[in-house]
Amino acid sequence: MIDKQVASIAAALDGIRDGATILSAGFGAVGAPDDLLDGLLAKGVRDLVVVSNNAGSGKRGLAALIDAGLVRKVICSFPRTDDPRAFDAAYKAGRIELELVPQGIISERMRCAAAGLGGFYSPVGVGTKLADGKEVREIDGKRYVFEKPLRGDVALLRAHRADRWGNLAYRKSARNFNPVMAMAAELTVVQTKQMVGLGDIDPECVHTPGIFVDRVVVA
Amino acid sequence: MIDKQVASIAAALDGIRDGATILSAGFGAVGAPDDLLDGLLAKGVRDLVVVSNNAGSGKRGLAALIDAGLVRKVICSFPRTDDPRAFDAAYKAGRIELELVPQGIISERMRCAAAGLGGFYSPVGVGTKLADGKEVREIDGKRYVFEKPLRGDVALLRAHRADRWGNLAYRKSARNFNPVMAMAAELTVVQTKQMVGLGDIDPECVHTPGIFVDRVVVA
Amino acid sequence: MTPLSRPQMAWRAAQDIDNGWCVNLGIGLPTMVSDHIPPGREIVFHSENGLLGMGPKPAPNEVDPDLINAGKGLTTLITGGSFFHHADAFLMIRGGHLDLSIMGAFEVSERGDLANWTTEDPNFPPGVGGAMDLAVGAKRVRVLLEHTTKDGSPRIKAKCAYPLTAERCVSRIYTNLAVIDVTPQGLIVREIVDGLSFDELQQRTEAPLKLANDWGPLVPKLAH
Amino acid sequence: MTPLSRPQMAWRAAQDIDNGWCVNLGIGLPTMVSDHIPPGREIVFHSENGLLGMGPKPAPNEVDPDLINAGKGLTTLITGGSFFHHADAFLMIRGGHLDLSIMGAFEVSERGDLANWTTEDPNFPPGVGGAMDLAVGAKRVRVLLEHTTKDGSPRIKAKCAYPLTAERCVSRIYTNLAVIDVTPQGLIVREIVDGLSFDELQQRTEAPLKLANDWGPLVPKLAH
Repeated sequence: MIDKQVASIAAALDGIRDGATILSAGFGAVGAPDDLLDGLLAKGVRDLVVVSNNAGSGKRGLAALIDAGLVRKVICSFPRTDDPRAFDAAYKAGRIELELVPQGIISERMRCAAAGLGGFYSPVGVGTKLADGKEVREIDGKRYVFEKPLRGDVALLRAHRADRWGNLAYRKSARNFNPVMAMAAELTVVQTKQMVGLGDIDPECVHTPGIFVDRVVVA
Repeated sequence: MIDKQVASIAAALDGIRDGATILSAGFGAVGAPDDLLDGLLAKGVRDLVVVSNNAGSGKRGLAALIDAGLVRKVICSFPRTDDPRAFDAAYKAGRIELELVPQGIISERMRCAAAGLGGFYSPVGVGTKLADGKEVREIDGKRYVFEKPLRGDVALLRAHRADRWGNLAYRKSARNFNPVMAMAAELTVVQTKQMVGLGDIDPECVHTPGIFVDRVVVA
Repeated sequence: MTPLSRPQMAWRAAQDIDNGWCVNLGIGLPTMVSDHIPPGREIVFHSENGLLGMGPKPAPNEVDPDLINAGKGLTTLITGGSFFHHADAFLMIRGGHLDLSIMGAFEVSERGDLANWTTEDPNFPPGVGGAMDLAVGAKRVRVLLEHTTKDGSPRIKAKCAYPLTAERCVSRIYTNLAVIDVTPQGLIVREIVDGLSFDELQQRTEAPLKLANDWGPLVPKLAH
Repeated sequence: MTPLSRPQMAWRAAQDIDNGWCVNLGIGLPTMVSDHIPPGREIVFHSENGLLGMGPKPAPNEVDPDLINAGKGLTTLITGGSFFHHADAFLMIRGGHLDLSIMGAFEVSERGDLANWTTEDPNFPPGVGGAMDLAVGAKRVRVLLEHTTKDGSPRIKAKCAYPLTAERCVSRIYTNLAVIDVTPQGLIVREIVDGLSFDELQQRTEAPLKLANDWGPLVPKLAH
């Protein structure tokens, strides 16, 4: 019998180590795994590299991890949010590294890792500062930048519903980075409000098949 | 008002020309656009390049196009089926060209085109005959083959349900190549048994958003 | 001479959107464009966090915290809309599936280079968001910007001074003074606000302009 | 000495599948493996046309023409299963998300090279299907094959004579005579059918074999 549900946030985060690369889902606050991020804070793992669209807002979640000095580097497209004080302070103090990646290239690089590919040629950023130091290649008369796969040690997700196989369904725009990050990490951990019976998620509408999911916790 | 439904197979295929590259969906007979393929036969366009997982079975669909001498080349992973006489005869007679591509690389190359990328590095086929003549590159200690995007002039699909925006839902394993091919062609044409009202396909379960679809015909 | 207000600029850009187009509107002023679509045209708005068919802001009783737009404001989905994940949202952008992207800009160059992501202000960390993806990916890129900076310096330049978002991507420029096309023959002025001469427009523009044979007045049919 | 029957070979391979694994079974003999999963283990079968949770053949009243497997035979979906498109099906394969791929083989080499896609028969066009993707992508690749050809030639070779499917990909070999692991130390024999000596097995094998310290008899608990 397969049962990926674990009993606590601590159990869901078991084994995550200092220096881990964390894929943290969500777009702004929507679809973000706040309880799992709070759990990371409580756990106190440090020297983290966090991949996320933004770099935290307010005082919870990713912002709290940054405030506590646990994040070494953020890989994101747009660090600032409506309340960016945690990241701004760390950035100004030189306490955090920023790798800025065009938004679509973050998810495409993660998908590339998920799909077992070695890299791809992207038209995005050609002729700009964000292509500095990257290989540029002309293919069929058009210039592209070489982008490498981006893999996480851990993906932290938030789903609307989950079952014991780890099949997931998201709700509205909370889907965002969740399905891509689910596929791109060694360990994929999900918080969900609702565990449902196997088969309750329509097989035609499973947004993330359980093959990509390791642990589910209700939170 | 947007209305992508057209009245006839002929209208659905309007403008398709000799020499076109046709992405023909389906896995075996399931999810294959037989009525659209019959329409191509009736139209008599020739010198076609057809991308499909198989190379036709029996006497209908792709097999009939091949029998009629309208197909110059097939790009597929596995030409033979339970009744492969059309392709076998053309192949033995030297009347048709075969480009054999590992099955997952067919869909990945189409997705690459759909995503606006210039190519990708694949681990599949390294050290085999199917990598002959292809660029091989070592990335982080592993060898990869360079694969280029595969784009169609036309994609021919079969959906279970469609609406006037071209939103599509497929049924069970008939989904297969349909969503990928929908994204990878200049002109995407769909046959469906059932037109439904806008909104009747759950927004959480649209398998192919209408942005990828140009024409829908009931057949 | 009365320059267009910001809503009037958005109104003007909206007039050029054809029925059936899939359109992405950038954060800020471009968002207003959706308020001015001419009646009878059905437009599908795309949001890079994973929506097609984005509707207007929700009424108080429609608010759903799981339904936001790329600017992280609350939004709605119209009938026919759909949800998808982020990599698919950007496949749509990068793969040329959007008919139009409308963005704001700091500067545009004569050949259509766009600078709209950073002013390199050392007080803030830079952010790029989806601007570079949209600039290279959409079938058409049109920009909305004030014709000059607050101190009167031109923002349509021979060469952008700010870091580029993408090269040769902009095809049409809407300012508070004019509508200008970027063409292989250079910048062609299509419309100028009443009371401003071509020469006066050129004085406010660093890049050389040409006046279209069929140019006309830029008259917003919307109160200032 | 009685070599294993084909169902017995499938039975043997099934014993090594752990609870919870996602497994792809190749066309032909490997398909039979799913009939012999030990009780109490929940296994998720993957099919490259876009299914997870593939079940047994349908009963006559369950037949659905839209539900087929990679061999194009009718199949079923068990509770918890899901459908997805072809590029996602192969992302699962190539990206290392499958715990196990079991395929048939014409030949396997000492270092785990696999040849199973073409014998270069000039009478038929070649076909590769998903074999190359599975061979490089799954976490584990195990093969099922008769130990020798019909005329007694070895199929476990120093070097494959047929065109390769992938290099160094096979980790375990199930034949009708033995179970053999491919390791950095070479081919290690884990089990041999009763009545066949190690030397006799080596005579039927081109590549050099080593006998594991803890080797045992290969005893199928399934009627011949």
